[in-house]
Amino acid sequence: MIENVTEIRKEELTDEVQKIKDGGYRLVTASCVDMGPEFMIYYHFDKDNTMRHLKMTCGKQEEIPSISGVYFAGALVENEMKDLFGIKFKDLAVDYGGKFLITGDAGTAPFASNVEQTQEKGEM
Amino acid sequence: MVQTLAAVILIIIAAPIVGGILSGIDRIITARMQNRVGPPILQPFYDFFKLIGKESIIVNRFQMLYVLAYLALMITSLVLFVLKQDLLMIIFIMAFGGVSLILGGLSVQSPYSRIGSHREILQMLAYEPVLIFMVVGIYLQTGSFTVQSVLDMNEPLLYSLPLIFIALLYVLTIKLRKSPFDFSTSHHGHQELIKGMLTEFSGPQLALIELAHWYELVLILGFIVLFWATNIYIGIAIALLSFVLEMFIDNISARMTWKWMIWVTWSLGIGLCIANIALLY
Amino acid sequence: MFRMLGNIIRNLFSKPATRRYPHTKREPFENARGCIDVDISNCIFCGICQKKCPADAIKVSKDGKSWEIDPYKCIICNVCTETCPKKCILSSPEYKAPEYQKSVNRRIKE
Amino acid sequence: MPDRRTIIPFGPQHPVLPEPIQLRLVVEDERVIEAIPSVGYVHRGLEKLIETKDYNQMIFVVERICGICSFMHALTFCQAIESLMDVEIPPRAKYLRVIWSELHRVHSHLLWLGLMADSFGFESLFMQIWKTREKILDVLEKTSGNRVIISTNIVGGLRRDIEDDMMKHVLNVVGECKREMDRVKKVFTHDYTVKHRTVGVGVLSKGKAYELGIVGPTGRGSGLEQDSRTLGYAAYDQLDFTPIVETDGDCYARMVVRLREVFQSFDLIEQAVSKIPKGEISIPVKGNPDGEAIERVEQPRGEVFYYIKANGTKNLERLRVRTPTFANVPVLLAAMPGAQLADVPVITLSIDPCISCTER
Amino acid sequence: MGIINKSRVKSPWVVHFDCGSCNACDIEILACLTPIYDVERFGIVNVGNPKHADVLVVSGAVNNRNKRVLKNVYDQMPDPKAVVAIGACAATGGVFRECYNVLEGVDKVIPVDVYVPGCCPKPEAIIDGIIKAVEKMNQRVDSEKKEKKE
Repeated sequence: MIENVTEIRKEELTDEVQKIKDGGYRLVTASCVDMGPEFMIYYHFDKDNTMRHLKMTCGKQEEIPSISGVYFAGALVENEMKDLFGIKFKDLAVDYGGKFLITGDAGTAPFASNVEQTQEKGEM
Repeated sequence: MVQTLAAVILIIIAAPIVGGILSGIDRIITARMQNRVGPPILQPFYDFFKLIGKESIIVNRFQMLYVLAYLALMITSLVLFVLKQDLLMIIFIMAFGGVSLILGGLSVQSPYSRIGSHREILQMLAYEPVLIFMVVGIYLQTGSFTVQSVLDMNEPLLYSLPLIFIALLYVLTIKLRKSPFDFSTSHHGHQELIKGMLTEFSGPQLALIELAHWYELVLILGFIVLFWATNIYIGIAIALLSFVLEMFIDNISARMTWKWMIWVTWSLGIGLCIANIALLY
Repeated sequence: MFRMLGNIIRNLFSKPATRRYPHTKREPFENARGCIDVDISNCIFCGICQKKCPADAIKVSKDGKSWEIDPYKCIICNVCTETCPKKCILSSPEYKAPEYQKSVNRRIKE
Repeated sequence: MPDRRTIIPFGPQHPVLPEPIQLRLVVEDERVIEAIPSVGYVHRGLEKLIETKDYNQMIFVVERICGICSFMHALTFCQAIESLMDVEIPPRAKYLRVIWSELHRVHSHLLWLGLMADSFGFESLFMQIWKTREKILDVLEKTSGNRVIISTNIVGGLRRDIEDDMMKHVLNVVGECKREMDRVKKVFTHDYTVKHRTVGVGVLSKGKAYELGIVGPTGRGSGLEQDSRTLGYAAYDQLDFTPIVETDGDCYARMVVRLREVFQSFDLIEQAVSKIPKGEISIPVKGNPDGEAIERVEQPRGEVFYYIKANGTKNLERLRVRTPTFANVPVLLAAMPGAQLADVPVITLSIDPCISCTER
Repeated sequence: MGIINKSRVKSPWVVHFDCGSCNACDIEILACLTPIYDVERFGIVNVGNPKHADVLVVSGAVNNRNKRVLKNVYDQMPDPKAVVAIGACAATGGVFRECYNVLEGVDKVIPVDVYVPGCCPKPEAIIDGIIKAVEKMNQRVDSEKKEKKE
């Protein structure tokens, strides 16, 4: 399992990230996993080879505050997540409007499986 | 009269062949300096005929006009040089040829060829004064501007104008579009302006530009031969030696910015010329 | 300015390092991964290679007794040669020559 | 006066960049005001392949995310799966992984040094560096079968071994390349024309670099001490090395960092070859991974970050790759304004962009 | 005319466009220029400008965004031109065939003359491919000339 993960809610995101930035961490990246009914988003930070993670779950249509205000580099990661998962972000620093990685004709949000994922355990 | 006509026709046919072979040798020696085998000697001619055979994409009507003007002016300036006419006129006709190529580059909308043409103007700005100083030097030495007067001198020009000769080497580097100064358009593929001024020319137009470039090469080497006019073979030897020197300079330096070029050619080039002329008095 | 001069002069007077490719072909290293083929005589058409292939380039049909690989899909990773129980898929170090049309390499066992 | 501004598409198809990235440069007579990168020309969406291919096949897909750092991608993926299934690979495999990744780093840095020399118009240097690089590629082909994509990594160790006589061959090729690089080293560091084109170009201060999260040689050129090899994965904890750092953060510093790292990699290879123990090179691994894992490895361009979520079946549930160039792209937005147009290719290449890494 | 045909074979100018490749094939194409393989012996020059080029060397499986750029580069090239598809990705999409953003291979967008298999093909194979493409281009031009004569 991944150690020192702190579970947060959507509202605390920006000031939690601000606290981490004051702690001298740098943003490694953010990863989004499609858990079927909702998304689980990790934010990974690193300082001299020790990592800290923020874990957050958000609904498919919910809007999430962007961290590009705190970490400018976060804007690229969030644009990618907007493209691939269709997550909507509030006040993104640089907004490519869903045209960052894929053009329209490759289907919107290819990574998000809108249909319920019913994957049982064991052999496929 | 018939004799001069024959000489003119001979030159118009012989010059591109000599120019082509020289640039072929240039590509081989540059390749050997990079430990590669390099293309066959006749490669420039293969490129030339292949380009003639290509379909020509006309971007706008004036492009072909400018290219033909560039070629015609280069041919006339070479012919005048061979007929031992007035040097000043030769340099002005050469300048008009250069300007018509620049207008060809500017007549197209693409930003690359536009910025390439701006840089070509800067290059002309750099080497025109040096050519004019050369002619002034010759006038002070021989009392007239014509090529004939240089040939009638008893002792070679190089003894009296050594510094101007060095400045002329800068001009040769710029004219041959060699490495420190090849930022308007360079033979090597990987240039930030792609082909700079020549980006929009293609097919036959590019072939004619290459042809005119051979004429220009022979003309500039002709200027260098002038510096040892008494014994023509030594003159030609000096010209070829400076040609090889250009290849060395090309292979040991990176491409510099145009600010550096203006600073170097104006300060060093013109400084040398003025020093030389001051020496003559 | 003249740092590179030494290298240039050394290159100029030393033999060019070019390997004249079409005349002198360098024989390939012995365990290089060139292209895949099968000796069909002892293939039992089990289809393990078809399942294991990352690029799905192999098609095996048990009833038609045919083994087929598309060299333009194959990424030459040699997984099939390692997983084949009968060890009848061979990887030759010689690379496959370019062609005008895409072709499929099909072997049928009589 | 916006009218004097021209917008130059430093287009997707450009001779200086081997890969398509479009930089729309807002230029005011040869001075860059703003650079807007637009990417997506190489996006294949290969992270979605985990649904159709099982984790053993995914090694070969993950390796082809980027041709120049392909070994490290496979290494990170296999280490993540090994940590999920808590498999301990034999020590010889650890050393072999170090040898191959350092050979791969040398080939990637030499490639970059050649392209950098080519971007500021120094063709003979490009040819000289790539002639040395061909020796390294021959070694890679002899040991692993393919010149560029060395697919010798599997979960639980390696597929190929380097015997002793091949190890001796590797050592004397490394010695040869070290001698050749000594001849060329002076040109990069002391040649007047090279310094004129790189010193003071695209400066990035240490604070700005840390704030933007810059990794790898680009960050180390600005003074950041960050080097993922100090994490001690594979056999790096048994080898002694210190991250190479320069401080003035311009293209020249980044070039010198990579040049010194080539010699550091030569030295690491020699250390690893002298310390490599005997033994087999892989352990058979049964079953499927389950749970979440994070893995970080030092690629030639910087720290690559893998997040894998597996649910016990053959197919993984989520594979998230963040490659170093993705973290270094903000340098283009920060260091480009104010630069000359002639310096745009030099700055773009100074972060060693690997666009196929950025977009997967 | 004989001389134009002969010189077309002897000086093929190449422009390289990477549409979605993992850049292993791109660096092998660049490796062809280096001293060991030195394609300049055959007159092959890597010009960066489609307007000057005869042979378009494409690597990588085309994706939805760069298919328009590929078509645009192909249309900019003056006639007689040839296309060489390098590597498994350019031929059939290779290992990324099932990805959602990938169109399988270059021939879905532009007509391809020569396919060079391999992932990634060796520089020798790339040199073979370019020479074969130029020969095919020459035969096509000759046959067109013969039709015009009848």
